[in-house]
Amino acid sequence: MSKVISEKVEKVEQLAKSIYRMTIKSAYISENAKPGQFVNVKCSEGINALLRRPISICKVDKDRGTFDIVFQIKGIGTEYLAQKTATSEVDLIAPLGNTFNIDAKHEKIAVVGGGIGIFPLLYLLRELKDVEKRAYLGFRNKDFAVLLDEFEANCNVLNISTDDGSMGYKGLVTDILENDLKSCNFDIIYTCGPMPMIKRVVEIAHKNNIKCQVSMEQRMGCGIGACLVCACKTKKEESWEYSHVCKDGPVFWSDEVIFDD
Amino acid sequence: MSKVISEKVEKVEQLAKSIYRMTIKSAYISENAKPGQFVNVKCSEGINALLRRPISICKVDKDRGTFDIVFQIKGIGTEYLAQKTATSEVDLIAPLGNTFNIDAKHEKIAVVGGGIGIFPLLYLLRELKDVEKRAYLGFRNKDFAVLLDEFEANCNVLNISTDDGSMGYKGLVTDILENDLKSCNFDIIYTCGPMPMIKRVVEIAHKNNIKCQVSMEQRMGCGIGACLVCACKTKKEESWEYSHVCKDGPVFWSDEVIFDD
Amino acid sequence: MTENKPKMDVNIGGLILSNPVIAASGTFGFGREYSKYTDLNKIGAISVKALTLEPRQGNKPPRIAETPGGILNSVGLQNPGVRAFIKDEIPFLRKFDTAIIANIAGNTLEDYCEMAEILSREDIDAVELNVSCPNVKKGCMSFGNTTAGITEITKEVRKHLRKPLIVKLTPNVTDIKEIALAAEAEGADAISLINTLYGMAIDIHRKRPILANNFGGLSGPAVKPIALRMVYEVSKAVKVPVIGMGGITTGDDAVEFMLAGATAIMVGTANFVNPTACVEVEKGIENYLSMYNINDVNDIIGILELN
Amino acid sequence: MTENKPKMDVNIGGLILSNPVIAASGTFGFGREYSKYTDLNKIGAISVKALTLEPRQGNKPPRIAETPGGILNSVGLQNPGVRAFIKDEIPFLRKFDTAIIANIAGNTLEDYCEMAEILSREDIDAVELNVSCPNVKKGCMSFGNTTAGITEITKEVRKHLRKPLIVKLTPNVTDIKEIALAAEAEGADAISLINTLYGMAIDIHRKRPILANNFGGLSGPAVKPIALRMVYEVSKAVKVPVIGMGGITTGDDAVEFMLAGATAIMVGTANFVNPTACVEVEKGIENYLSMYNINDVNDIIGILELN
Ligand SMILES: Cc1cc2nc3c(=O)[nH]c(=O)nc-3n(C[C@H](O)[C@H](O)[C@H](O)COP(=O)(O)OP(=O)(O)OC[C@H]3O[C@@H](n4cnc5c(N)ncnc54)[C@H](O)[C@@H]3O)c2cc1C
Ligand SMILES: Cc1cc2nc3c(=O)[nH]c(=O)nc-3n(C[C@H](O)[C@H](O)[C@H](O)COP(=O)(O)OP(=O)(O)OC[C@H]3O[C@@H](n4cnc5c(N)ncnc54)[C@H](O)[C@@H]3O)c2cc1C
Ligand SMILES: Cc1cc2nc3c(=O)[nH]c(=O)nc-3n(C[C@H](O)[C@H](O)[C@H](O)COP(=O)(O)O)c2cc1C
Ligand SMILES: Cc1cc2nc3c(=O)[nH]c(=O)nc-3n(C[C@H](O)[C@H](O)[C@H](O)COP(=O)(O)O)c2cc1C
Ligand code: FES
Ligand code: FES
Repeated sequence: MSKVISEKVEKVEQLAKSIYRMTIKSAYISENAKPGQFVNVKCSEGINALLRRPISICKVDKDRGTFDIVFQIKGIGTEYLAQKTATSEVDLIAPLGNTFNIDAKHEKIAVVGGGIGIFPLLYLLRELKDVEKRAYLGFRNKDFAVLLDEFEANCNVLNISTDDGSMGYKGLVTDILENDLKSCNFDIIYTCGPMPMIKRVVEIAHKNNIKCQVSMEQRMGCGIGACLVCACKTKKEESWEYSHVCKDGPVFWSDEVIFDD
Repeated sequence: MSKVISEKVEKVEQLAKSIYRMTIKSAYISENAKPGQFVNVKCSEGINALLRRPISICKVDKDRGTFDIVFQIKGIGTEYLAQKTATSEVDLIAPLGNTFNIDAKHEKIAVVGGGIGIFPLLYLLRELKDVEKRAYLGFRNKDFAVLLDEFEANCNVLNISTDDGSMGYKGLVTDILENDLKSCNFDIIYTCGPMPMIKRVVEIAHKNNIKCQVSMEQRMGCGIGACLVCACKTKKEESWEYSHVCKDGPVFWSDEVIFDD
Repeated sequence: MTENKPKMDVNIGGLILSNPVIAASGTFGFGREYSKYTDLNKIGAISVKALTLEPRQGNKPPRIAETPGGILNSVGLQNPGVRAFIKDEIPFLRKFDTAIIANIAGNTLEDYCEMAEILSREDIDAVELNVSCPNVKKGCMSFGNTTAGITEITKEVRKHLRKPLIVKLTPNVTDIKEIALAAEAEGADAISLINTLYGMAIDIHRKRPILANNFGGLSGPAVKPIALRMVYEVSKAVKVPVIGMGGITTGDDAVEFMLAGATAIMVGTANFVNPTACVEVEKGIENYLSMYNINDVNDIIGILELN
Repeated sequence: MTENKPKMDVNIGGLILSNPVIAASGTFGFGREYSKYTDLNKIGAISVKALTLEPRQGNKPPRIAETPGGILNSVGLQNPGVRAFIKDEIPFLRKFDTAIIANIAGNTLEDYCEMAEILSREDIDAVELNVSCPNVKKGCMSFGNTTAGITEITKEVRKHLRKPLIVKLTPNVTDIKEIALAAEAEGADAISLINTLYGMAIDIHRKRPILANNFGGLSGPAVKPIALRMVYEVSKAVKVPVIGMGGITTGDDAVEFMLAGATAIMVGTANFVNPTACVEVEKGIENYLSMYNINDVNDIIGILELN
């Protein structure tokens, strides 16, 4: 059950040139959140950034009653958010959306993330226990590669690629995945990131008969399933329909989604 | 000569429930300002309060290179301004407008102020040396009566009235003025405040053949004389014209202004 | 103060609302989602997401773009169709003490008439004719921007509808009064306005419009002064009640519209930012009335005096 | 980078501007006040405050109201008259390397024609026909919102004007393309748009409109999506150059309008907030061009692709 709730910021940390981590005190959200879910956060006073911004939950600390979001500055909303300090409050609707499928039968899992798509995957990795976990992360260049130590600590194998080769493999992270799949298998792949990456991951998963979940992004209005703007094309019987990322997602099974929009 | 200039806030102090004093570091403004002038200050980031707000200069400290503004919270702009702290910057166009007429020949002067109109008058009083100065200040009630010690320190006689009698004389401040005029005279009266008060002061001054300057308020766009929105009806030869408060004012001679708009 | 609570009910062409605040069509779904955040019993009415005769999937995403003080949307009438609404949504909404306004949109005149027939038999309180949706290629838009179009559709729907009829106007016209008068002449019981203003936003890096549909409808605080002027003009021109909307976010905004002549008001975009917006707007109107010791909200309708 | 400065000059119906940024009429006076804060030589042109045949005092104050993301104004054409402009202002403006556009407004067709005759003999670069000022009771507004009106005034003024003729359109119409085509057909060398949107703001405590004139024209960021859509529609419809405006505050905003089809753009309300806005917008356009290695600003005009 999500709530409209105003919570205290505990810490804001700059992780990279344009990437920030915000730790927020919230007994309610830390108690109720699950991996894959997001918060819809008001990013200004007044009408400056009118709509709330959806940001994935990246970490939850139930003991301390806090959770983290990590975000990259893209425009006025995230810019404002980055200026918050330890004394600020944030106005949230949270937790929102569905969650990644976590199944005790999965013994070996992979997460494939790109850019800002890595943050919900890190939350997922943290919550997956007693499983073999591999992470495949792609970045534009090393300046965008953040939280690697935390990924390291929460998976068995960490693979990194950058577009320009400034860190790890030079090229697509899906190349590493594809290569690994020659010698190993996964019960499920979870992916989140830029659309071309997602499409390629889904292709690879389907070719290898691996279950796959994708976390989708779409511009949102209400964030709670009422305004119908965050459409995502999904299969329905013989045909298709527009599901909604904020309510039916953000997580979809890869074979539900139709990637032709 | 006015400038667009971003300056550091030195201090923000709450003087009353809704009234704040802001001290701003500015060598340029403290060097160039004169009594009667105002600053046009940006009161938000982005489009929240789109237009700048005009606020009178209330004090200048040339030695320390600072000046003060005092403002009452009325709406979104002043509300935002009140949230500034010692680390903030303010974006100003200043100093703007013309100045009160200060003449060595004036031996005895009066200022008559109401509400937020008292602040430019305090600056004037501070700058008038070797003159007998009387101040007449009217407030809604004692909660709005601020800076009285500073008025006290900068004039010879201070008269206070409130609408509800919660401080000083109960009634119109112009009643005190009128009564005083039976026994004393002034070379000039300066006035600033609500329109009914201004009109009454002008009436009294004219009846008593005393020179009078009024500082006018009007909603502004540019603040520099270009957009022509801040109209004030003034005499012109046999007829009238619309002068502009930001450029031709805010200070006008009482016999220039036509008070029928 | 509870005993001094002002009288808040208003009469919209025979339909009595417990208070003048209505959730605007398309911004509140069928109330389900918002019922988790706010008390639907405290809202005068809900105008549901536009219904079409058959289910519609709507436009490609992105369907929304933020603009200064506003949003553009191009949902394109995604909805489950009027029959699914009757089956699945009316029973849910009827659990609450709020009026149900069915907002309908059609491709053809026949669509509108058929929906009017169908809905006349159902447990709803009024029908709002959406003749002004800018986000579909054919159909409702074209009826809304000429007096001939509005005359035709109002006249025909009126024949088939046995419920109060609210005609919702598009602001994308030269003379809104003329359109409103035409709707009134053909039997509209109330006029609601404004729908969204037709607009566009561009992604300068992709060199393409942000919305997949290229154009969309502007709503939110940015449009308030235009909406208010139109509500004033229309309520001076017609005798039927006017429902005002466009950028209403606070009780004070709502009071502006009521002073200008609106008998009720709708809250749209504000719901996205604040799921309890409707209830807060209602509370804000009450506060205004209390401040001036007015004990009936009807006493502020249209009392604006021009300078 | 100085040697790689992109080519910024554009051609507005024969008038070559050193860059596409123009100060919008009514927001920049006659350039005098802004010359203290910004370098007028860096602005492509200045469209001066609307001129009338005789001096005008304009409307009562308040003449401005802030609205969400915008402003309403009702200046009502205060100006010293066309003759005082010629005598006092042209010599001042000519000291700068910026084109002079004389924005004219009349009560009657004859007023417009007489001003066109007078200005044809003077040292100005173009005339902008203000047929769309919402703030005067009679006169220019009525020409601007019908094709018949725009046809008549453009045709007549064209006969008297021996300078490039820019016709400025009002957005308060159902079909802006139709109006633009009428102006083009009668010999307009360029179309500028949008003028302000007709609106209103209310002081709920005084129960009166904020503007003494009751209604006013909306401008500023709030109107940008509407302006952009109209600029796109008009520039697709006409062959003459289009000058786009409405809410432009940054270089990126200007680029949106140019991608949508504007050959030049005007900056209005933004000047009030930031007296150096025009120059910053110009710089911002240059930055955009540099980012994408485009060496002629003309190469971005109208290249928007629809989705
Ligand atoms: C479910 C979900 C989870 C997300 N999680 C994260 C995260 O953990 N970290 C992170 O950095 N970003 C995340 N994003 C993307 C983030 O929402 C956008 O980067 C952000 O909204 C941009 O806002 P802005 O004001 O900075 O940019 P602007 O471009 O000024 O935003 C303008 C408008 O477009 C919307 N918008 C712009 N880009 C996106 C986008 N990529 N997705 C959705 N809406 C967008 C904004 O919400 C706003 O309404 C997530 C998006 C979704 C849908
Ligand atoms: C020359 C001059 C000097 C002033 N000096 C002072 C001062 O020293 N201290 C002080 O507290 N106030 C002063 N004021 C009034 C002050 O400008 C307004 O109270 C302030 O602009 C209100 O802004 P807001 O956003 O809080 O209110 P809002 O009502 O939200 O403002 C909305 C719009 O109306 C304008 N506006 C509202 N009230 C006024 C007003 N009374 N005068 C001019 N514009 C107004 C605002 O500037 C803004 O554009 C002065 C005004 C003028 C013209
Ligand atoms: C996302 C969205 C969807 C909308 N869908 C509809 C609709 O289906 N039918 C309708 O009549 N109006 C629709 N509207 C218009 C609103 O009902 C309302 O007229 C408009 O948004 C202005 O009000 P606001 O500024 O308070 O949002 C929609 C508006 C938005 C923002
Ligand atoms: C205070 C003010 C005065 C204006 N006066 C005129 C005018 O005299 N003639 C004219 O054609 N447009 C006038 N306009 C309209 C602007 O030129 C411009 O079309 C409009 O403001 C939209 O641009 P903006 O959003 O950048 O301000 C005026 C606008 C403002 C704000
Ligand atoms: S954002 Fe409103 S339905 Fe998803
Ligand atoms: S505020 Fe623009 S002329 Fe005075």
